Amino acid sequence: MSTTVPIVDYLELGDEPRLVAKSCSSCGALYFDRRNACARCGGTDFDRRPLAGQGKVRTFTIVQRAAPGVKVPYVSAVVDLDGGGSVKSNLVDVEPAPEQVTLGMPVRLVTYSVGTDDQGTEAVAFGFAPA
Amino acid sequence: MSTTVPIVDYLELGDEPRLVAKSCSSCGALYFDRRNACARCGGTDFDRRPLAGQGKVRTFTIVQRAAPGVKVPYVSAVVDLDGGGSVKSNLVDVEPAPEQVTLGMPVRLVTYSVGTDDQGTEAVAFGFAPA
Amino acid sequence: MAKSSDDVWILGASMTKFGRYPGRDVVDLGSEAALAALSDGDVKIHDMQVMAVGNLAEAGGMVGQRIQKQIGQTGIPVYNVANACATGATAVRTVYMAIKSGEADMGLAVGVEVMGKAGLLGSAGRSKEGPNVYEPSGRYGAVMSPEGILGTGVMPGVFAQAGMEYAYENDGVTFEQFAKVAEKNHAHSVLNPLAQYQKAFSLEEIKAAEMVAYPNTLLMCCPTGDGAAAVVLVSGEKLASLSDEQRKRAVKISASVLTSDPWTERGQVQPDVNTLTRNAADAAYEKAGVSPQDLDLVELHDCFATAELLHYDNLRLCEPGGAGDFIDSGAPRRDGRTPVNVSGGLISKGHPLGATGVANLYEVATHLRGEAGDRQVPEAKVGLTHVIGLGSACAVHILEKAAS
Amino acid sequence: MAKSSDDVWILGASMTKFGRYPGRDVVDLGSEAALAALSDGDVKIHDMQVMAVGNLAEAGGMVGQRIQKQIGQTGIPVYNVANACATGATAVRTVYMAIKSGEADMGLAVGVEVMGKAGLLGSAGRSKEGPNVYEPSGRYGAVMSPEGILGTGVMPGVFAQAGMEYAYENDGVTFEQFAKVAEKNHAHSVLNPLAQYQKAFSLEEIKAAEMVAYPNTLLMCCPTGDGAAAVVLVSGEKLASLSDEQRKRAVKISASVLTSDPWTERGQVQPDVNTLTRNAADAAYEKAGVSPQDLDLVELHDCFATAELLHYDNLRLCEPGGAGDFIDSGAPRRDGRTPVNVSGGLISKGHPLGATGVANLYEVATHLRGEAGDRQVPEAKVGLTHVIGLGSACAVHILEKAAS
Ligand SMILES: [Zn+2]
Ligand SMILES: [Zn+2]
Repeated sequence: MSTTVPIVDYLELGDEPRLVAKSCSSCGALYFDRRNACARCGGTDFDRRPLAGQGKVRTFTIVQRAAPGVKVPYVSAVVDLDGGGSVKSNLVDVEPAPEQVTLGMPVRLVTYSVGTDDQGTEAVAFGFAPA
Repeated sequence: MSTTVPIVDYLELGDEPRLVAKSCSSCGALYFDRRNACARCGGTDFDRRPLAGQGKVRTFTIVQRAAPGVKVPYVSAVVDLDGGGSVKSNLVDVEPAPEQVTLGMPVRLVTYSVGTDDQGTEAVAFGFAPA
Repeated sequence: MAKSSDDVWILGASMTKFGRYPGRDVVDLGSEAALAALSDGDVKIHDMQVMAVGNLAEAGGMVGQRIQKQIGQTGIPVYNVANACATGATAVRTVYMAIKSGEADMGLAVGVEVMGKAGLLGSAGRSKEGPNVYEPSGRYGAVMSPEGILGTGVMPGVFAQAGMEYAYENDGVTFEQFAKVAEKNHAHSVLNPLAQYQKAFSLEEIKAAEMVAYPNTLLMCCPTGDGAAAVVLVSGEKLASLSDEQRKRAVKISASVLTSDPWTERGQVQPDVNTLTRNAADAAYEKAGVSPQDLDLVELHDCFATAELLHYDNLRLCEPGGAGDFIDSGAPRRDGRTPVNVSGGLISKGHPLGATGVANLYEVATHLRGEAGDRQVPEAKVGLTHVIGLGSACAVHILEKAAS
Repeated sequence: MAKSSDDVWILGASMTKFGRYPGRDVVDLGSEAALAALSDGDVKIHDMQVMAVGNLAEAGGMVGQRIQKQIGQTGIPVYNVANACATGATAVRTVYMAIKSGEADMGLAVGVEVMGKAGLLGSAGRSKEGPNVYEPSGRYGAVMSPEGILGTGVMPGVFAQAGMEYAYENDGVTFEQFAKVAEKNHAHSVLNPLAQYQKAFSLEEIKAAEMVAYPNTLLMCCPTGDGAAAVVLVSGEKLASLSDEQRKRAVKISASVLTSDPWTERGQVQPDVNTLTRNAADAAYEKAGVSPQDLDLVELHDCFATAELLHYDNLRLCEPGGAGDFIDSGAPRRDGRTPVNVSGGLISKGHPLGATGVANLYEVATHLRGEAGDRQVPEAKVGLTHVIGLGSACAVHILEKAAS
């Protein structure tokens, strides 16, 4: 029996994996990191807000040269999620070539394993595939 | 046949080891390090100036706790050399105890081996012993 | 143009040639630039009442005082500052504020960096020591470095994405247009003896070079290198007491602005390099009473070709959304309407991080003095410098030739 | 005491308890202090027009902007500064200059450090990787680390030697007199809930503690620790527009001075911690129109007991050469003539490097406001803060209670 852990804590695993942001209770600004206060309005209360699993590619690059240990090439992209929230991740199931990626193209959240540690725990990452 | 190298370049080895300072040609300020200009007057010309091998202890401490790799206890001191120049080094041939070191006590320059590298080169350091 | 006593002026300026200096440290290069700037301004370190030094690699290492210990320990206040790639400009602003506040009438700002062969790719590798056990850590509870898995956060990719975002918002900017920026800057650098590289490349060579992060090829990315630059600043009141020759060569700082990035929707995942640049530029234009059309030359932060293109728009050098047309038109070439990066820019002149924000003041000041030799922009009277560091900090300075 | 519009005031001040905070980073602690200082001044981050942040361990790491991203990204200029143990005070001075220069009327200065269990002994060991071949390197052409061979250059020893030099020049200061300084500060800390340690020790315990570098025993050396402090500064003109309550609690900065060490004969081998402190103090007294006799309390840089003793003399708190007598007389005790380090000082309150120079402003301001609780110095109206960082930088501030 193996256990899984999300690569970052704003990825929620389960039957339908999803991204969950912290939403400022005062102004609605969305964050993914541990917060001390809201960078927009200064508020200190936050609500959990699950985000949509669909969105559009706002920008991308194809990384061909990287630090040792980072596998290239890959497509990095910023995705504007339907209903609010922007997130950065790799595009998957896409050939890493400029003509294969279109600005504005619709994508959907997917998850996949990125490794297993010495205790058998599997790390799960997210990416976006063409919708 | 072994060769020797001084621990720092302002120590000149030979029959009578001595410390050699850089002296500002304009104002006479003394330095031990590689210089870009004079910190006192801004001059950029320097002469070599050998310093005396005798002096007096201006201040000291007895170091009992140090980073790993530094042998304790030892006596660190600043010595005012006769005729000019102040230098910092260990006091040697002195028991590392407060009552054994006197502020103002006369000392003389001595040299000793502090190691041999993989090519057989011996590093020579300097210190000060009671005169 | 009155020499108001409220203004702050550049009295002396210098930069070392950018390049690789094995065996020389941050103190050697910083001292060389500092001494040259003092000599250029015909003043001495003993005339300085404040000093600020920008260096990133040894930001906590008292670089300012170490330089003082080499060129003159006079007891004046020293500020060691850091602001990513805006570090050098931040040092300049610190001296500027000291003069504006009345605490000093003359001061020295130095920017210096020794990078050796360090790359801009970071070291995000997932090599591990000891047993490998996933433990959430940091502000995102990450169990491993997300670089290359959750996209990229290192510079070539970040600025590539910034360029593609501009393309998305403005109905397409082509790979070729981005490449033209690099072609221009490499061509400019041929005339700059202080540039790290002085080699022209054809558009085809640039496009065919190894891809780093699409659309930036290797020839569209700044190199790493070592170097330093320094300026001596003086109050208008003090300047009035100096020699004719000093006053004639003095360059007025008509605006000096530093900004950080305000909150934006996507800023946490894709650094917004635009808003803080627009804010800085708009404030600088207003303060100087100068419009973008008045600029005779601009040195802007082309860490990557994509970045320069964005900043045409951010600095209002082109019509809104028209950065692609702007490069196509030839306007930013040395003989164009608004010459941009006639020094060769970061892409070819080099980018020793802490030095960059001072070196671009040196470049513009040199043109305003009419001392830029082969690369001189004729009749240059007003220029703008811009740097941006991720994190973020942006500095914009507007310089004007002394009325003679 | 007129609220001249030229003056700069402390509107809000805060510090975290100093100690060990595993799991909290520099941004957490800096944010906590910043938010508390804003709240203390009854203002918001959106009211700030400039921000300066002092941190040493991540001096090149955009700590200021990272704190902004947690508490409010408003686009204002951020200065990340470093000046050894005077880092926090340098951040304060930077905001002070921004206000003095007219660029801002309100600003935030934060000092923060996360040291964990890092020691003050450095890592000068001569462990080698690969083959061991002597190669002269660095500015002294050294073939190995000279630490422990050519004397000591790390802090406990440097400040021990500074103390013994004072003893030499002033006909003997005894081990017991140095130890009394630590006895006093540990005793003071018992009343300060924000101190890292709140434990009194007898003179005998202090003298018998493990010797670190004679004459400083372990109980005469500051601990390492984590913490942050912040102040909100405001111009006199802006302050006049704020509420009665804000004005009543505001504390005037009557002098703010930063110095570096001028050239002295022995400075290259034994850092001269005296001249720059004397220069800073003398300039501050002159600027504030205050004499040492006017001081109701002093927070000075007692990184080691030997250092505090020297600074009695450097700050003119005692007769020249009379620092030993001064501690013997009880004058620097909380109930003495010139209470020194009633917070417990670095020795007991703790010394998170970047935070220290801001925390001592918090301490003095708290007494001037009459809000120091059990450790309150009665009727405190004027106070002085002092920090010194090796390398070197010294900051002195003189604070005065608002006329009510
Ligand atoms: Zn909010
Ligand atoms: Zn000289």
